[in-house]
Amino acid sequence: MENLVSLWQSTGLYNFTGGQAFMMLVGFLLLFLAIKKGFEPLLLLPIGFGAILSNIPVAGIAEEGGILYYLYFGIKTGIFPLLIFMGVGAMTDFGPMLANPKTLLLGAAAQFGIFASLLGALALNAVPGLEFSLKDAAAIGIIGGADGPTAIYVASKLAPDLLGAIAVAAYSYMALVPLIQPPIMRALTTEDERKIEMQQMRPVSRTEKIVFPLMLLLLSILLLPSATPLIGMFALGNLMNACGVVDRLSQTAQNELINIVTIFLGLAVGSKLSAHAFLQIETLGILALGAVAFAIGTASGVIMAKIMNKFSDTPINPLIGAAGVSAVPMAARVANKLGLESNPHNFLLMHAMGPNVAGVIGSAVAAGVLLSLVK
Amino acid sequence: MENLVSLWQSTGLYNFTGGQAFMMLVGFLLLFLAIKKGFEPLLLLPIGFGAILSNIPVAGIAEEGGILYYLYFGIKTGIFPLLIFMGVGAMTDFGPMLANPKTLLLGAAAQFGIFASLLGALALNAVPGLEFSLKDAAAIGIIGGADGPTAIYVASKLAPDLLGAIAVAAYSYMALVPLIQPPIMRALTTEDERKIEMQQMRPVSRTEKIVFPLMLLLLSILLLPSATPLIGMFALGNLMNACGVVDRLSQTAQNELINIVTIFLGLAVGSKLSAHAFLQIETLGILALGAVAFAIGTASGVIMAKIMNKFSDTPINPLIGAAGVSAVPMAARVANKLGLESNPHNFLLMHAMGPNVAGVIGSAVAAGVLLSLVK
Amino acid sequence: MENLVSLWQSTGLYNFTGGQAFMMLVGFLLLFLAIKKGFEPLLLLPIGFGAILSNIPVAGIAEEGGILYYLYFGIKTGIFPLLIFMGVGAMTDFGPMLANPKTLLLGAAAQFGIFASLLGALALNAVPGLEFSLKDAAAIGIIGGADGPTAIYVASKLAPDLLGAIAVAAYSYMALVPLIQPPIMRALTTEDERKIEMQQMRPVSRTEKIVFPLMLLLLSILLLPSATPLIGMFALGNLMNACGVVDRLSQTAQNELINIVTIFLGLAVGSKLSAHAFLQIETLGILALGAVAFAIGTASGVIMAKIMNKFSDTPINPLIGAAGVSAVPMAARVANKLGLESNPHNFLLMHAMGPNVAGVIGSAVAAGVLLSLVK
Amino acid sequence: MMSKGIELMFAGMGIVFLFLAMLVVAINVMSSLVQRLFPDMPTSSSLPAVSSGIDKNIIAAISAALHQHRQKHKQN
Amino acid sequence: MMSKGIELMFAGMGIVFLFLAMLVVAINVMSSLVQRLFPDMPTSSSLPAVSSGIDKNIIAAISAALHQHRQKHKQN
Amino acid sequence: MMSKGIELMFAGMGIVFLFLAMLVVAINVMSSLVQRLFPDMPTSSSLPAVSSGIDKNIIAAISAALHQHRQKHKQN
Ligand code: NA
Ligand code: NA
Ligand code: NA
Repeated sequence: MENLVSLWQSTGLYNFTGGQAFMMLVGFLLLFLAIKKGFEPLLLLPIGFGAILSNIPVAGIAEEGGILYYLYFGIKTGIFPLLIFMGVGAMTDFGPMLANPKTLLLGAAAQFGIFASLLGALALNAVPGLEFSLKDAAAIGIIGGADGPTAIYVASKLAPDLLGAIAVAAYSYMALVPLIQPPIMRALTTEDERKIEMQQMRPVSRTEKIVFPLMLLLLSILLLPSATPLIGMFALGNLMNACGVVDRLSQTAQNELINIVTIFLGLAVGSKLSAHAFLQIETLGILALGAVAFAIGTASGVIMAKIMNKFSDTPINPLIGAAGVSAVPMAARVANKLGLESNPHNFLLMHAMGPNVAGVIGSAVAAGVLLSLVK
Repeated sequence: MENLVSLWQSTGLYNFTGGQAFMMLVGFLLLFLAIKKGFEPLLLLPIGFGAILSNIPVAGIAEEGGILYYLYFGIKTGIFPLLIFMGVGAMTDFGPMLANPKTLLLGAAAQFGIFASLLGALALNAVPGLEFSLKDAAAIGIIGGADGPTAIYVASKLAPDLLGAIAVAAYSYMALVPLIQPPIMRALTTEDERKIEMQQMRPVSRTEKIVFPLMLLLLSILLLPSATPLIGMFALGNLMNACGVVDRLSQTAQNELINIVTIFLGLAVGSKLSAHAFLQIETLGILALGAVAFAIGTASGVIMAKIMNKFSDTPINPLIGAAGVSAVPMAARVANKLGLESNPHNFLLMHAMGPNVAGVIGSAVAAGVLLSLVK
Repeated sequence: MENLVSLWQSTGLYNFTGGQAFMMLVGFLLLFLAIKKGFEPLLLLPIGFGAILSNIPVAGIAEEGGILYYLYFGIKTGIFPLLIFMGVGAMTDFGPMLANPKTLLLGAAAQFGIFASLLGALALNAVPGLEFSLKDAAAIGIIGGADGPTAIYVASKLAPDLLGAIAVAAYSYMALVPLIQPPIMRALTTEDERKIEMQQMRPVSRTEKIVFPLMLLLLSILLLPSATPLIGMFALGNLMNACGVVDRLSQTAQNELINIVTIFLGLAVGSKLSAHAFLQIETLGILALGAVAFAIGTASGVIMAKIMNKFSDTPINPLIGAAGVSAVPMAARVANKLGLESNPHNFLLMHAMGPNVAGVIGSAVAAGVLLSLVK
Repeated sequence: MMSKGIELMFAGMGIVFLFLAMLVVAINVMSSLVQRLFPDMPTSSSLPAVSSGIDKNIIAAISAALHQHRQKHKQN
Repeated sequence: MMSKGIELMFAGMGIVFLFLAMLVVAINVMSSLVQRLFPDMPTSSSLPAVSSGIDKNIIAAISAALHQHRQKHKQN
Repeated sequence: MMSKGIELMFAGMGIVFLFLAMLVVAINVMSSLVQRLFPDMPTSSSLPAVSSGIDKNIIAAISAALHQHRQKHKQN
């Protein structure tokens, strides 16, 4: 009898708090978005599952002694996002960008979304009940970088309490790129601009691809050391792939290693989706600002491409500017799709890959600025 | 000369204790069973090797500074058994169980072995020299769950000193399922019962397979949060596999990740096979009780199946009840083999897979009960 | 404005020290050797990259909070070199050695390089400014073992400050084996000796290959427990491969696991290439002694083979003695190449693989001696 | 302690049966709901084929090889 | 704090543009240097084919199979 | 310290030789025992082929493809 009472008092039903139940619903919603809607399932499925596990009453899976507690060390130390960034580096082909380096400027322009939403977060402090510190604002702004590991790395350093919301916003909006970007791109370009065909790219030699990651790292060392953890691991992965002499390491970095770390990282991010941290008015602000960041980043990229098209010898289709936000490769695919709609012979995919991978560099640089100036 | 003396005094020959030598023999015996007899080699080979390494005099491989000492953290924190359970989840197909859900009750009945041997352990306290606490008894009982990671997880929480013996017993008896079960199954069934053919199963849709792990997790959250670490990681693996959108994660979970963790887990379990902990009369008790647990679990499953056959519309071959102990997939194969002996056209394998995977859930639930009530 | 000043003061340009710049050049040199010259790229590429990352001013990637700081724990605890040794064990075929066990003595003789350079290091203390302790000397000597993980394991225990230089020397000289060895081998042998053809080897049964790693471990346990961490993990890998019943573990050990650990180990070794530790006159001594060690090891192996050829019933080509240094499989290939030069029908590769893998055992034994006697 | 063990046994087996029985009910409800609401194609084999990617490569390679082969045959 | 944010925005976008613009210059210099000094074959596809090892196996297997096949045909 | 080093050299080389010589003896004893007691088939190649699983797939696929191919030829 005593046993039965003690059992009943140990059930989830007895111990549930409203907040836990709500966060579990959020977890199930993320699973639904991942599985049924195909929203970045590789990350949102483990994040959603982690959210459910960490909000189970009594079990304490995200508290000391629980598996999610230990996995979180991988984020706290920065190891997980950096290893993922290394794997992404190994998967990235800088060929299109090297063939047309001026597209790097599109990847720069699109980072305006980061700083605009940083300002937006500070402006939201005017709303009673919202209180974002400069660190919080910077961590929120990085959502506009449209790069998951960068966002998680920066948020874990500047605002660990907001990590869950920021990661969820970052990956959700990356999945929503095909919905968010097209209307903005259409609004800012004319039919004629969207029809612009671009010249075929020159082939890029293997030597250039080997030298580039080292050059990128060197520039970052000289100018912005605070960005070197991110850019360094990215360059390492890219070099391992490009050099061709350590294929077994490169393959492992972009397959088994990144898969293992993705599972762990997702679960650990999910463990930060606690009612206490997530069920705040701040979260609504973060979600709103994230959407703003993506929209402004897209717009800045397109406008920059229009300006460059004016001054460039070779034609530049403004649509590829939108790919500058990163969100590789969805943003490039969106640019390609809109290009094909206006001109069925216009394949922009490769041209958009240049600004697309430039956007990854751009947001890592922006992350370095934030990590170095926001204290 | 001094050097030579110091060298001689640092040899294993000089420093061996009888206990270490004996435990090393146990380690070699496990290797023999694994390699020559095919006893669960994936686990018993690393466990046996770990037993040898940890009993080497002077070297201190299982003491602070040694590799086995560090690997043991993966068990202490529960990370290793839970990751293995996730991989097992990804390898598990709940199709046969979902097609015939009442076979879940067979997986429930077979857990009686757990509680019977728990009682047996307490009864053995009457033997002078044996002293099992309630925690010890619970950890011993879980051997009857016939599930390696569950046994290791529970033992590491309730009775870490007995972990080595319990893990060895669990895996050894799982390997012995083809010897232990048939006589019991034959004794409890008539030839006619063994001849019973079962109806072909309905196909199960992908949606059902996706919803099931979430439902299982939800039920466990509501009723038995203490089982959610195990059931949660199992459900995560199963969902990753069933949903079809994160195949690369699912493949890694059931291949490279589970392989890496298996090596580490085996070695770490072996490090608990020290003379001090293993060469106790308790170990004999554990080995005896483990056999009892398997036998009783098998019998309960068969009897439950006979009862269900009486009351069911569709015929149920009592042999598949024995598969309820889990020990996937050997127990199901044993049921299939005995069925074929009596009726060469009777393929029970798929029908036995239902109770077989139900047994995994059953023992995880029983583990949750023990972890929540035994303090 | 303040921001700009603070930014300028946070650039690498502002903060660089000469030592860091120099060490970064060393890192780039290692990358060049790895990629363009094919010097052991699997290790030297991550080591070189780690050297660059750890010498970035301000970023602190190798200090507490940085990723390289955490990765270094894998070396400090011995886990990384031991896991690599396990993978190497799984890749090693002892067949040729078992078919002709007396070649083991060649693997013994070649370890003379280790002790000769140990003496050399002590002798160098006569040079003003150089001060090697006995531990330092032992760690330097182990370069002569021509085995990466063994060198890293011993150096991490005896002289962690010299770890970077020792690892770089070990891997560099292993890559230089095709340049270092041939002149020595030619000088010590006559054309007639190099022409000696060896008898075809008997086939080796699977049982022998299964028993051998256990026998090796047992001997090491009895005589030299201090070598058992190395020899144990090596034997584990070898047994997993030879036994044939845990293929999935063996494959993971020699592919994904060793790849992951190689990336981490390389980066962590690189993190010890700090200006402070590397820019010492000691480093020049280490590089010089490493070359001496390789040369003496090669010579001892060849001379031993000449002696054995005198007293053996079956002919022994002295060239295979050089393979006794280990550096698997380059040293065996060098022997094969020189054999073919003198006698185009003389395929020594398989005959040289015996002493080659014996050299791995020999240096692990020597490592055990050093770890047990040098305190 | 023995009495505590017996109590544990009853509580334990009770919960195990209760849990799995509720799961039976839940599965039956879920299956009928799913079959009514999402009558998607049932999959008889459950595990997604591991080597599907490889198989595609193989098939492509074979097709190409056979094509070449046939071309050569024609030339003869 | 707002003014600090605006300052941050200007500094940040400035550095991002400066950095990527310098990278543009660096790439142009590097590419022209590389093309002059190491005029190696350009690779149009950049990622080394993942399954090249497997493909070789496949090709070898197919060649062998086709060879056998042809031999048999000859015999007929 | 030099004398300690020399002592270490003798002890070290002694043990290395002793160890490996004992291993030679042990191997010889072991091999003759194994050959007498377990005269199983010797394996000339030692490493279990890594890609055996794949090869089987390939071979199966090729066989199937060739079979189809032959069927078609017959129809012509
Ligand atoms: Na970006
Ligand atoms: Na069970
Ligand atoms: Na060696």
